[in-house]
Amino acid sequence: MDHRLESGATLLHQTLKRFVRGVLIAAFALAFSSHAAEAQLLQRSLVLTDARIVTMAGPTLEKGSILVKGGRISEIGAKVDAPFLARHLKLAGKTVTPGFIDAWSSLGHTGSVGQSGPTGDVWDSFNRYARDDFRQALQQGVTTIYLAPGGPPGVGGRGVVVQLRPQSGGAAGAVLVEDAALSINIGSGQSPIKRLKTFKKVRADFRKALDYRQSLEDYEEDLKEYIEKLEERSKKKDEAGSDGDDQKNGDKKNGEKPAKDKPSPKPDEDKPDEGDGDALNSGSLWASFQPVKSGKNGDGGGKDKDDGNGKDSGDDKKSDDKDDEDEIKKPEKPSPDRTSEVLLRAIDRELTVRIEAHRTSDMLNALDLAEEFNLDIILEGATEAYLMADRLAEAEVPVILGRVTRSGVFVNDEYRRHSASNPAALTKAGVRWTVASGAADSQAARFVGLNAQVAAGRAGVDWMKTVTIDAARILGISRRAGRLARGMAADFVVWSGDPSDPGSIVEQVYIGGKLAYQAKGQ
Amino acid sequence: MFGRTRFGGNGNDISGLWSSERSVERLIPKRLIPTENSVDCSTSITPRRTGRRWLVRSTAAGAIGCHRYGVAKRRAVLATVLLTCGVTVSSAVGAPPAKVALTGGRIIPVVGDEIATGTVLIEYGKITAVGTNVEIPYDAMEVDVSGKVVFPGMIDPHSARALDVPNENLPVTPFLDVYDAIDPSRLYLEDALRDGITAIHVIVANNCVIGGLSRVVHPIGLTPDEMTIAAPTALKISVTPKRGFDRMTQIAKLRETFLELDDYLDKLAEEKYEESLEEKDEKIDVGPEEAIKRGHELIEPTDYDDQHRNLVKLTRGDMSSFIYCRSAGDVGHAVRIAKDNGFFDRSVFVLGHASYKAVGEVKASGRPVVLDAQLVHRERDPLTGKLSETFVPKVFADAGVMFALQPNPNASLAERYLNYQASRCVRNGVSRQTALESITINPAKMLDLGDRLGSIEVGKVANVLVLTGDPLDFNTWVDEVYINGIRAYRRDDDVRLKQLLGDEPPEVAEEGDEAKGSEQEDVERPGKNDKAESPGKSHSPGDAADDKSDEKPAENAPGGDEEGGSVAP
Amino acid sequence: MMRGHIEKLKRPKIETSTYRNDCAYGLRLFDFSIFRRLVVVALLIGVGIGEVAAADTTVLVADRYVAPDGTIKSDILIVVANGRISRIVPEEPEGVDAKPGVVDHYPGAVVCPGLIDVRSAVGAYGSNQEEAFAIDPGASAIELVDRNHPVFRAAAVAGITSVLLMPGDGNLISGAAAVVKTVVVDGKGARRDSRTSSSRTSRSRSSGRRGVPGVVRDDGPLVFSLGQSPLRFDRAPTSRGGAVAMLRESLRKAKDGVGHQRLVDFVGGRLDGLVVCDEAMDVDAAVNLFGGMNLSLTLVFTGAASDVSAGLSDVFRATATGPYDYTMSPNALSHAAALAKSGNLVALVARAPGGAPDGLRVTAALAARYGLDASLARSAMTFSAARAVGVADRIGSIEQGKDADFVIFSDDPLRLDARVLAVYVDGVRVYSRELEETP
Amino acid sequence: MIALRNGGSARRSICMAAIGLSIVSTAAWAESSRVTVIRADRLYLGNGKIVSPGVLVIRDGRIAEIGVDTKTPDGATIIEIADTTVTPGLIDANAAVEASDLLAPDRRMHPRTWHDFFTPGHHHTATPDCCGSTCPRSMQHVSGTRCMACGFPEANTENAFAVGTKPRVSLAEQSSEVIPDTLVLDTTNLRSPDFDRLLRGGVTTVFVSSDSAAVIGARGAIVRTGGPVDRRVVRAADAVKATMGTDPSWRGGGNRPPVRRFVSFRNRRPTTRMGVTWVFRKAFHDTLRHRDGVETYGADPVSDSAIAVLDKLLRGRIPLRIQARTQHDITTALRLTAEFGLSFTLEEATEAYRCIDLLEAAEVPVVFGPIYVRARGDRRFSSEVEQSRLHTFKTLLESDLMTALTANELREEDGLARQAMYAMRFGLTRAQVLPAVTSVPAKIIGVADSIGTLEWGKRADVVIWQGEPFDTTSRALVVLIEGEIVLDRRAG
Repeated sequence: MDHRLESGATLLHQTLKRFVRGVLIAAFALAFSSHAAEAQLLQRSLVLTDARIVTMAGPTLEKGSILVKGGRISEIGAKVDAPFLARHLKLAGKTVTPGFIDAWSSLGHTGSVGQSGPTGDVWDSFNRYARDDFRQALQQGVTTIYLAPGGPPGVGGRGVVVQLRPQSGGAAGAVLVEDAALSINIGSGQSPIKRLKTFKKVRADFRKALDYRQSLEDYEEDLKEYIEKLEERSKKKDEAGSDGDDQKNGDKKNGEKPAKDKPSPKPDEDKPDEGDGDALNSGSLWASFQPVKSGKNGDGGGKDKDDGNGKDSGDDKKSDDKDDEDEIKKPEKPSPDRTSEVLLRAIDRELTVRIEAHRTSDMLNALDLAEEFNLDIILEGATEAYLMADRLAEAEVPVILGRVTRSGVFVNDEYRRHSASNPAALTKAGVRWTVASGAADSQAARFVGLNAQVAAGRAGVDWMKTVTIDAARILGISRRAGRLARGMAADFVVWSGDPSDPGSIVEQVYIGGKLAYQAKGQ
Repeated sequence: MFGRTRFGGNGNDISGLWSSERSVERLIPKRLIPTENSVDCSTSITPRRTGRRWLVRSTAAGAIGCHRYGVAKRRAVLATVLLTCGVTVSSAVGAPPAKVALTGGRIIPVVGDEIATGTVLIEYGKITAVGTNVEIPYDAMEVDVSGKVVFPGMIDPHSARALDVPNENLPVTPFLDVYDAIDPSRLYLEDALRDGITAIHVIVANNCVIGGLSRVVHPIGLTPDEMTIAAPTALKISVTPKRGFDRMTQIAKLRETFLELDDYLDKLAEEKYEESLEEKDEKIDVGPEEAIKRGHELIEPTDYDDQHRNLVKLTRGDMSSFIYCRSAGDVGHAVRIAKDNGFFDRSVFVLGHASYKAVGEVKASGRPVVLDAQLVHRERDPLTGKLSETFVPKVFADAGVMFALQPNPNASLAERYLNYQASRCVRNGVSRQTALESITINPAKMLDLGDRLGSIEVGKVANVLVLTGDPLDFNTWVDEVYINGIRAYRRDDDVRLKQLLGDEPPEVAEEGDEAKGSEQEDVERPGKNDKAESPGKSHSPGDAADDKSDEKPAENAPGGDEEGGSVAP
Repeated sequence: MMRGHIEKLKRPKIETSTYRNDCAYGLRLFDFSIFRRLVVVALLIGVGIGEVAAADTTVLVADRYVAPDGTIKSDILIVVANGRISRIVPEEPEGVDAKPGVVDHYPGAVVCPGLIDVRSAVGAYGSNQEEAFAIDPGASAIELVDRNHPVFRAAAVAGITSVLLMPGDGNLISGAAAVVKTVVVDGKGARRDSRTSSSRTSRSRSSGRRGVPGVVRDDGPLVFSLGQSPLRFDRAPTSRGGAVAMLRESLRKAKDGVGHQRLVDFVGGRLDGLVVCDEAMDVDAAVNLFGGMNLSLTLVFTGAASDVSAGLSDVFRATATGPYDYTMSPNALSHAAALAKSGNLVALVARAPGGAPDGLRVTAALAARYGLDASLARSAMTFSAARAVGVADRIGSIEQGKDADFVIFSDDPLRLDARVLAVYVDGVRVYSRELEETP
Repeated sequence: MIALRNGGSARRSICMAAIGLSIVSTAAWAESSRVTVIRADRLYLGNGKIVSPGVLVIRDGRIAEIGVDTKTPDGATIIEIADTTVTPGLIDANAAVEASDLLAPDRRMHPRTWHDFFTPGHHHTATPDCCGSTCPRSMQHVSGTRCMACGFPEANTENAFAVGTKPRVSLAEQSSEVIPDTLVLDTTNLRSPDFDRLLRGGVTTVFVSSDSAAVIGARGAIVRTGGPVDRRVVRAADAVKATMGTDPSWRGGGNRPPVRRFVSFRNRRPTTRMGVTWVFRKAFHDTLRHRDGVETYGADPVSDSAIAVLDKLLRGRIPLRIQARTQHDITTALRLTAEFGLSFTLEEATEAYRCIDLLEAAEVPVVFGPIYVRARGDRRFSSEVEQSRLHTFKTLLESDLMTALTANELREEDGLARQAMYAMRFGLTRAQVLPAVTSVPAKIIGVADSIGTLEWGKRADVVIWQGEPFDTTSRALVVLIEGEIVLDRRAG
């Protein structure tokens, strides 16, 4: 007994010891743990004091404080109540701003050469191990990007909004908004004629999507009818008992034959020569066109919806009439069209559509497209927007400008009429605009702030607003990024001085309340 | 043997052959243990192929003497062999003994402790005893290997070089099988044998979305059947974009493939249900949804079509996969896709050298990896402009990830040897044991052949090398290679090697030169006009045919997967 | 902003209304410094003794100005007469002896010397690349100038008042460059405010020897090129080795007095040079070729920080780098800083019109962000640039006796949101934002 | 194996001790002359002698003492690592050093001329991709396909980090076939990471030979691989290199103009071996005539500055090197040089095993290498490499010829050391191979009085190898040039 007691005591002792050690370790960990190792729960609250805070949500606080709790800003103001054990950061003389947003970026993009179409998700193309690139972007205060799919003209893939948050194992980047937008390029990389063709193709794609929806709806209806009929028949069957068996067999054969015969390439053997000859000689041209027309439009056939549908239903009825009433034709399910499914989401305004267009003609086309299919669009590029700023304002289309320093001399057709007065004209007309790196080069993303300075300088507006709250609003993430306010995620940048001043550097970047970047020697 | 059943109805044949022990026993007595040997030296059929490249391998084939079929052809070849180097073959032609004892050598078994002086006993193609005190049966052929090193046969974990063309143009080809493309006459195979590689995982190259089925082969044999150790082994998948694709397209394609598989299964289920009703002479009574639900249970393994059969197996976990990830960013996608579609637990990642950055992710996934043949990753620091070099295997070794090495066929010489690749690891700080494992037992485990290959242990298949020295010493030569307990290679009989080292009689040299020269024809040469002048050329129609077969891969080869048209002694 | 004749000065309220978008300047109006400046101007009016005719004199008053060393200093009053800076009165109003005809007052703004792009092809009519001979010292870039070229205007509006027009760098020796002003105040291409055209007669001191107006220097530095560009054409040389051998040979001959006069002058130290390099090894080659010859040379080299080696300043009087843009690596962007650190005089280039005209300021801002001292960055666009091409005696700084070329920025020119409010060339306002934007 | 492991840990501890010691001793450095003491298990002196264990004392960059147990002077830096071998710094007598770095730091260039503007993608500008290259099209790099812009994957493979591996990039001047007035040094990028790679392979001095694109090429240079850039050049203008065979007709730009350009200076001789021989003979013939005061005339005129060099060559004041691979080309070289009374050093010599007697009779020094089975890089485009043999070097070394081994453009991990490794595999001993990469090349390039062996008074270019040199598992740990540590891998 004694022995056991003693061992029990030792056990207790040991447990206690372990507990104490555990507590010590925990305290130690709390005190010294690096930002990466901190679990969300264990994360200490953080208090920033004495900083000049550019909130973007209201007036700039010349000497303000922020309390960060659980990755969010729980309090912001001239003074906050710091909880016990909170980590204090005294930032006298420093400026705190929201993280910059590159609203049209290719940072970390591994390039697009193929045409993935709307089924492509740009996140698949994001290199989470482009460490140096991310670090450089953070070094210039960029915390959030819209990753654009890029790619050849036409309907491209879907973009995502990415936060440059460090992840475990040297990776970085976390998706903030999945499926942020569908990207369409009708503006660049082509001759004017080809651009028109591309636009035609884009429009056809949307039409096709509508057709697909129609065929799906038709199918749903037919299916309902079909199931009703089945139920009817089973009722009948219950009533009739087993006397219809022979008939059924016969019906089956009758019913099957046409179905099998239709797709078979060889018709009846009765008229072999003429038919074949016809198909070969006169039909060869048609043969090459035919499948495109009917095959892609599902069961309906043809673009004239009314006609096709009418015909179809007529056929159904006829066959119903001809066959025995017991024979029920199963409606054929249209084969899934994943491209159209995505486009339908755009038509339903579940997905924003971003259209890259530079020339006025292309922008007008983009506006037409939006009107025709009731799309929620954002214009990218918009090099010549100053020529039609009023029209854009009227359509309430936001604009994301790309690179604003261009020479206009050695450039492609679409940039030839580049003008420095573009931002000013947009501002004047009341178009919502922001400026981004333009996705042309993944390296450019980090200088979105400088690009904004140039653009905003020309327009005479506050540059920081364009790359924070304006960009966030256009991206639809203004509830999560772009300003410093209570309840917002704690994404902010600590600058050594005024961010406009070329001499000031980024000292620290916090994303979600965690340190994402720290300048060397800080 | 397997050829006709690949797509056919009997699904059991495909997986059963290699996974069960039974099949091995079936293989060995029938194929590799000859009951009679009747090589007719006097037969003088005009050979179909008159390449010098046949010499070594044919010798081996003769030694193994598989006589189930194709006798005439093989006789023809053997006749050629005998004509060109009669002496060589006659020593090897005699019936190989069923029992071999390698005595007096230093044994490096890879698994288990090294034996300074010991004996390896091979009986009927299997290792039956390893140790210092091994009783040698009276009927065993005793081979004195004292002063030499006995080492397990090395394994090339990922190679497309035995294929005539490494990749299909179509992106999604799960229905293909490398069986149809393995070219037993590839010089690569001869080189592999000479370098001590006894098992090659032949798999389509990386330029695909979903490639075909792979198989593990010996470097010897006249047909893919003879060569096969295990098949089908794995399905090749690439997360890294195929030529002309970008990552978005590649992964969208992968995703769509598996979505389409679901659609197909639903459709199949519905059809099956309807069929079953038809059999019962009943009319359809439920809507499609219900029909699909009921139909799924009715599907039998034979019902899948060629397009989908292997994908179904993959997603059900009945087949392993080799997933290629060139850069670090690809690893995450590979893991996600594999997990989403249920084949993660049997996947192996084939990594490019830049992927070392994702070592954390790889480690977390717990899956083994096949490393790039290029072991050093170079990149430039954007800030300082300094070039930095990372020795990739060290990173994985430090993280404790199981890895296998590949030989680098593009290197000028040394990196073509798998054991040299391992010795580079040691030089850069990987432990010797890890390095040795990465060329033997690790690849065996990845191929689910860990119980049969990759080490010298009792019960394992007798793929054994006799080396002149330590495997990690560059001066070491492969003296003898035993495959399934039968001597497949002897350095003393290696005519091509002798020729390169200047030990050959002059006539043979000229002919050998020509064979080598023709190998290089695939390369466009500005100085081609001089070619006709080079002495000692004789063009026979047979040669021309040979050359053609080698021209193809060079065009289509990804990653320089061209024919290694040279002896890498 | 306030402009016009002195009477208008008495109505300070005009000033507030001109800055519609920027209330900060409105607040500044009640600053003490403004008040003081008004006093200064008032004193001027009262005390002024006219040496020069009133109509020919302009007085520029601003809150801040860019000093020759690149720092921004406060309070300046510049008296311009005859297209030159005749007096500068930074602090006290005493001693101002000019009776101004025009007083331009820019409260809150920064007066900067006109920016200089020392590697450009602005105004070149047609190709500037002669392909026939790799050694072509006889060519003159001044012959290329088309004074009516629209890109001149674009450059001027961006604040670039002078450019070095360079012959193409595709020859080992491409000929003489020229420094021209982007606006000619008395020639055909001049644009000026309505008031100036009526109120004064301008001198034509900018006219060059060849009768091309607006020329600062027409027989400019001799341009050498050691990069890969000279190797592209269907002629010798095709390799670096050949290039260096050819250059060495012609320099040797020139020392003996054989060859084109310009080259002989260059070797004799009577003409300065400009060496264009692509890579660090080209710079090494240049040092080997020209080192120890005691020449006046400027290096044009857009390299990376890691390429910079010590001792460059022994051979080259200045190094021009740029243009920088958003896509360059940090290593490349720190080049200017590294050069400055190792004791070189750094000039920045925009390479207009290939690069955007405001690229010069973007380049400077990027260089500043990557370690170049802000004052050096400002100087690199102005005074250092002028020194790099041997025209520092005429342009590049606000000093007495120099050409009255100014850019008025709404703020520090390194702040990219600062706007160009006005541009003066030879004392004439050739661009005014306010006038242009409010028709 | 176990022994090795223990050795490793022991080495590490000694390493630490050595580092500690060196820290202590640095204080006394500046006062007196700089002394470094290296203690190693073996000293291979390069002249056949071995001291084991040995001590090497370096004073002021020169070798001051070699002994078994020498007293350590006060304040000396001591380098003592367990299980090491000390050899002279290796010398590569025919190294190809890349002209410009393929992994060049990216810098965005604006289009310089209209020409550039219309050929976008001309500059290698993008950030290094996973493929490691900095090609503008690196995004489109696909494993297995050759990028037209940068030559990926060639640019990336381990053996292709050198000159000529980018096909069609000309290093030799292509406007003439006789260019002995140009210098290889001018095309050599002294900042090239190639030099770092050479250093890592234990090579301390290289002779950089001209590209083979001209019949009579540029003058080579002798360069050190480490130390400050401005102190690397040992001899700026050394031997002239001539080339026999087909290389002058297709290397560089090739002597046939590209399509659609009928009038081009590329339309010229040689395109055959006849042409090569003609150009060679004409050049020297012209020189001799020039000496007699007769002006040069006719086809393929030679410039005056070239003639000045050729004249010195004929007078034996400048050494000549000839690259010849096939037996035919070697005999041609022998014939031509006999005609003009020239002596020369043979480069490459792929088929030398076929004409040993001839070479022995002419007493031609040979710089042989690299050893390969299947040529990679640019060499594989040549028809002259088909009959290479692995025993050629052995045959040469066992003959009476003075033979050095070179790795030429191969920079795989350990370059020249690897070539030595090959030589050992193909039948030679370490004792035979070591002089072929140290003292013999020093003699051939004429620097034997200052480097090549470890002897008193010579320049202290020293390599400390882990274990034995030229083993697979060993590598150069510390390299000193003139007694200064330029490579230090003791830490790992």
